[in-house]
Amino acid sequence: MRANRILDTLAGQGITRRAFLKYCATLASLMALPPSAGKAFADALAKAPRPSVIWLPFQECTGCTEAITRSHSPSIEGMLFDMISLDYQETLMAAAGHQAEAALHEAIQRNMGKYLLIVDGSVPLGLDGAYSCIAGRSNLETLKEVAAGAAAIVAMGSCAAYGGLPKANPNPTGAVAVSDVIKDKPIINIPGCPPIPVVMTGVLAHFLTFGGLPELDRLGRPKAFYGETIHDRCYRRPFYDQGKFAKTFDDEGARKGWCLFELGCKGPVTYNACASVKWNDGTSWPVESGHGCLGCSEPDFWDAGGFYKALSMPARPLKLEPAAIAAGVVAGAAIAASSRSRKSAAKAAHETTTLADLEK
Amino acid sequence: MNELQFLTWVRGPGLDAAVAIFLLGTVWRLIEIYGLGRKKDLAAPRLTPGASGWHTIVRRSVPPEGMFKQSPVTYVGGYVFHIGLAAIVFLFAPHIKLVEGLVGLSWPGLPSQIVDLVSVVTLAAMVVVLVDRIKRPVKRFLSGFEDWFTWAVTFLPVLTGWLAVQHLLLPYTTMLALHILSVEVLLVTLPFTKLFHAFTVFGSRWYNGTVNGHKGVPV
Amino acid sequence: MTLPDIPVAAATGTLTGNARAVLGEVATLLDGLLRTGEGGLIDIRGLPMSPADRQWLLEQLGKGEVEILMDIGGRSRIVETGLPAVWWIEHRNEHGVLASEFVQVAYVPELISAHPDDVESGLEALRSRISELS
Amino acid sequence: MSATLEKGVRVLKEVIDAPIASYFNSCVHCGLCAEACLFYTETGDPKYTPIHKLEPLRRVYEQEYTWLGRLAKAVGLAKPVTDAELHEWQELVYNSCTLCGRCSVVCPVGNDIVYMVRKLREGMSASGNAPDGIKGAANRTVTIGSPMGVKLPAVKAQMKHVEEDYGIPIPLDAEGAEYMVMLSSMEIINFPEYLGAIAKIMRQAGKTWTLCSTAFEATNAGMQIGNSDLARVIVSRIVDGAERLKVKCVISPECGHAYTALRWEGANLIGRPFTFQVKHIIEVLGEFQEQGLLKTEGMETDRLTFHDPCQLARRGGVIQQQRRLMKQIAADFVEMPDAGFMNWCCGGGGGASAIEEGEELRLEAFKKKKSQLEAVKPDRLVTACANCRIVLEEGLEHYQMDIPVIGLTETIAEHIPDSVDKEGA
Repeated sequence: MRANRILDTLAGQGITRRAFLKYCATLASLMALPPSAGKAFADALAKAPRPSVIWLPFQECTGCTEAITRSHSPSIEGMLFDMISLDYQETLMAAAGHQAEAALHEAIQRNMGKYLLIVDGSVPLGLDGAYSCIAGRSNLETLKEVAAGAAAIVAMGSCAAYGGLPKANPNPTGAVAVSDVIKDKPIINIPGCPPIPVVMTGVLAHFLTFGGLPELDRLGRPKAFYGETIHDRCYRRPFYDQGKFAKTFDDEGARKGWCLFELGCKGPVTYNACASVKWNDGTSWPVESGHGCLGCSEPDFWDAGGFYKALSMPARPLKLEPAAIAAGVVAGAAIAASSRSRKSAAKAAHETTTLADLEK
Repeated sequence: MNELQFLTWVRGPGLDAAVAIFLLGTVWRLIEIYGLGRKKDLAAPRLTPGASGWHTIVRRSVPPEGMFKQSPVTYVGGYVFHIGLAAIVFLFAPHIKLVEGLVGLSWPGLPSQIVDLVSVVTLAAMVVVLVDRIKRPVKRFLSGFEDWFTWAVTFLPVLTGWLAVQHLLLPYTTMLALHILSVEVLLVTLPFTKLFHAFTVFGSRWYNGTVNGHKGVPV
Repeated sequence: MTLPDIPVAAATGTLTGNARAVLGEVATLLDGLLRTGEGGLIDIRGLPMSPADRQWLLEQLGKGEVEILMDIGGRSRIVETGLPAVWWIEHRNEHGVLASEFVQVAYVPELISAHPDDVESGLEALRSRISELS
Repeated sequence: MSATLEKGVRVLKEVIDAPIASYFNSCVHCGLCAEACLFYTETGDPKYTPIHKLEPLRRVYEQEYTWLGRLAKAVGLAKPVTDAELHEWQELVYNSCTLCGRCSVVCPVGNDIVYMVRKLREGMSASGNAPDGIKGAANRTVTIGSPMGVKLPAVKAQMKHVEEDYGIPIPLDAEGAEYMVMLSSMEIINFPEYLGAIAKIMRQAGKTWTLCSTAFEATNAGMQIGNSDLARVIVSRIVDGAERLKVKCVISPECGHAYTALRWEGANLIGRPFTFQVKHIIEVLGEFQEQGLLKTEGMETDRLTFHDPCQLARRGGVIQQQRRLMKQIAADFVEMPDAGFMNWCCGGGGGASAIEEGEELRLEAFKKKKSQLEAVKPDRLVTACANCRIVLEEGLEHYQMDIPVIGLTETIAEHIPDSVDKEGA
C-alpha cells in the first residue's frame, strides 16, 4: 500500500466527492467545529497524502480495537482505515511471528520521523516490564524504540492515556501511562474504556488537515471532544435542574427517564462526547440506556468512590467518627472536670470581702 | 494528583477527617462549655405565660420592638444569609444525598434553579454584611482576625458551590473538589471559632430565657 | 425487540428557548445572503435542543417546494423550508441513523452543485465516448 | 500579679459558669447590643458597646476554662488580665453601665450581657477597682446601715412627722403583721410623703403592716458595687428582721435595685429560699387595685407620663400594674416611645448615680430620656424609683426642662379619701 492522496484512495473504493463532503461536514459537527470547517477538512484531505500508522497494543483487553473495528465501514469511522496506511496492527494484520516483526521494523525505517504511533494498553514497569512482553521484549523497550521515530503518539483508551484498569489499586504490575514513559514526543490522549471511535477519526483528520495536534486540555485530550462534561450535554439534564431523580433502577423516576445523579452517575465530572456522539452508530449511550455514566474517560475512575454512589456522597464509608466522638467526650469531660476543680479551688480559697478589701 | 483524585480524596479521607474533627470538636466544646454548670436559682419564681427558655429560643429570632430600624442592614442581611445558608445546605438535592449517604435520612429538596437563585442572594447578603462590618464603627471596633476569617470560611463554600454548578472559572471537577474542601475547612473551623454559635445560640437563648423567665419576664 | 420497545425513555422535554434563538440566527443569515450573497450553516446537533425544540423549529420553518434525496454513503435529504433559501439538511449513515443535521442558508446548497474537477473528468469521459461513437 | 488582682481573678473564676461560657461562645460581634445601650447611642463611641465592656471577663474565661485558651496561656500567646486594664475598664463596667439590661433583651444570640456585667463587677470590686462613689455608699450601708448614713433615730423622727401630718399611727416592729415595709434612704431624707402614702393605702386596704427597727433600709450598695459578700451582709439584716417579725411579705420601696437585690438576689445571697414573699410596692398596689381595695377619687388633669424603672419593668417583670394604676388616677396619661419593657434607663441605675466622675457621661446619656420626653411633652413625669427620680431631676434641670418628677405611690395616695370611718380601719 503506497502512500497517495486520500481522495484518490477513496474514489478507488467508490466513495464520491459528495459522500466525502458529507462525511467531512458530519465530522466537523462531531468535533464541534464551526460548520464551515467541514469544507476546510474536505479541501485539505482531498490533497493530503495517507500517513503511515503503527499501532502497538500493550497491557490491554483489545476492547479499544474492537470498538473501532466493530464500527467499521460503512460508518464514517470506518473511513479511518481508508485514510491511513496502517502498517502494523497485531490484531488486524495477516502477518504473524517474525514476519510481523519484520513488517514493524520496515515501517519504522521507511517512515522514520513521520509516522503516527497509536498505543493502546498501559505499560507495566513491575519486574522490569516482564508482565507484558511481545517477541521476547518488554512493552517498555518496544515503546521506547518505536516512539523514538514517531512524529506524534496517540494514547488510545484509558489504559494508554492514564494507566487504565491495570493501574487500579493496588496496581500489581506497576502499570503506567504512555506519557509517564515518553516525555519528548507530542502525545494525544484519547481516553475512554473504550474511547469513542470517531474521536480517533477526528484527531486523524485534524492531524492531516492542519498538520498538527488539535487543541488539548490539561490531560492531553482533544478539547473538541472532551471540552464539556457528559452532564452538560445530557438530554436528562433538565430533570437534574428540576430536582427529579431516579432513586432506584426500577422506580417510577427511572421509567420516566429522570436524572441518574443519585444512582451514581459521574456525568458531572466526566469530560467526553458520549451524550452528543452516542455509540453503535448513534444508536444510544449509557445514560440513554438507563445507566449512569461511569466516568471512564477520567483518570482512575475505578478508584473514584464507587460507580453507584452519588458524587455528593462520601467516596468511602466514614471510619474515624466513632473514635472522634469518643475522643470528644473524653477531652470534654477532662476539661470540664479540670475546670470544675479549678472553680472549686477558687471557691475554697475565697476570702470574704470586707470593706477594706474594696481598696487596693 | 489530578482533579478526579483530588475530588476522590476530599470525598473520602478528607471528608472522613473533617467530619471526625468536627464531631470531636463539637462534643468536646459542648461538654467544655456546659460542663461548667450553674447554680440553682433560689429566689421564688414568678410564673408568667411566655416567659421561659424555650420561648426565648424561638422569640429571639424576631427583632425586639424598635430594634429593626436601628440596624436594618444587620437584620435583613442576617436573615437573608442565615435562611439562605439553611436552604442551600439542607434543600439542595446533592446535599440531601450526602446526608442520606452519611446517616440514611432523606427529604424532598428544592429545584436547582431556586437553589441557584438563593445562592446568589445569599452571596450578595454576605457581601453586604461584610461591607457593613467594615463601614459601621461598632462592628469594625469589635472585629478581629477571627471575624474576617470566619466570614471567609463561610463565604467560600457558597461561592465555590455556586461556581461549580455554574461551570465558571475552573473545570467542574476541580471546582466541586474545592467546594467540598472549603466545606471541610468550615467543618474543622466551626467548633473552635465564633461559628460555634450555631450550637451555643440555643443554649444561650435558653439560659437567658430561663434566668429572666424565672423573674416572669418574657425576654 | 427494538429500542423503542424498551419502556425506558426520557420525556421529550419542554421548550428550552434554544430553537427560538435559531430562528433569529436564520434571519441574520438571510439578511447577509441578500446583502453580500453569502449565507451560512447552522449545526443543529451542536445546539442543546430537546426533541420538542427540534419539532417546534421544523414547524416554524415550514415546508417548501424542493426536496432532494441523495444516496451517498447513506441517505441524505435536503429540503427547502417554507422560507426560500433556507434548507434543512439531514445526513444519515447506511443504517439510516441520523449522523448530522444542518440548517443552511444559501440560494442553492453547495453539496448539490458539481465540482469543477468532477465536471472536467465528466467532460473528458463524454468526449471519449463521442469519439468512440464516431 | 498583685495580691488584689490575684484575688479579683480568683473571684471571676468562682463566678464564671455555663451560661457565661455559652454567651461568650455565641457572640458574633454583630454590634446590636450597642444600639440598645444609651451610652453608645448618645455618644457614638464604640467602646461603650456592651459586649466590649466584658473583655476582661472573656479573657479570664478563655484562659482558665477552655483547652485552647489554656494552651495559648501556657505558650504565652494569651494576653493576661492586668491591674491597669481593670482600672481602665472601671469606666466601662460601672460609669457607663446601669445594669439596665436592654442589651440582654436585644442580643440575637440570646446573650444575657447584664448578667455578665454583674459577675464582672464581683472581680472588679474584689480587686479594688470599683469607683470611689459606690465604695463610699457600700461603706456607709454596711457600717451605718444606709448608703446616705441614715440611722434609726432619723427614721423615728420621720415616723413621728408622718403620724402628726396624717393622723395615722406608724407601726414599728409589729410582730405578725402581714406586710413589712422597707424604705430607701432617699425616701427617708428627700421624699417623706412616701411613708404617709403607705399609711393611707394600708389603712384603706385594711392590711396590717409594720416597719422594722433593725431593717428599714432596702437599698443594697453591695449589689451595686457587685460584691456578693457585702450584699449578703446587707440583705441578711432584712431577712433576720422579717423572720423575727414573722411577716408574710416584705415590700420593697420605690427603688429599682433594692427590689432586684431583695426579690431576685436575696435568696441566692443567703443560700436558702426566703420564708416570706418579697413584692415591690407597685405590685402590692396592683393587687389592691385588682381586689378592689384601692379606691380613689378625682383625677389628675394635666398630662402625665410614666418612666419605667429598669429593675422594676424589664428586669423585674412588673410592667402592666403601673399602667393600670396610672389610668385610675390620670385623665391624660401618655406613653413615651419605647415605654414599658423596652424603656430607656434614666442613666443613673446600677450605682452609676453614685459615681461623681461619671456625671458628664450620665448627662450626655440623658439626651435619650430628653428625646423620649420631647416626643410626648408631659406636664409631669411619674416614676416608681427614688433613684430614677433624683437622676431624672438632675437631668431635667441640666437641660432646663421644667417637668416635675413625682412618685406613683404618693400620687395615688393623694387621691385616697381621708375619711377613716368609711374604711373602718
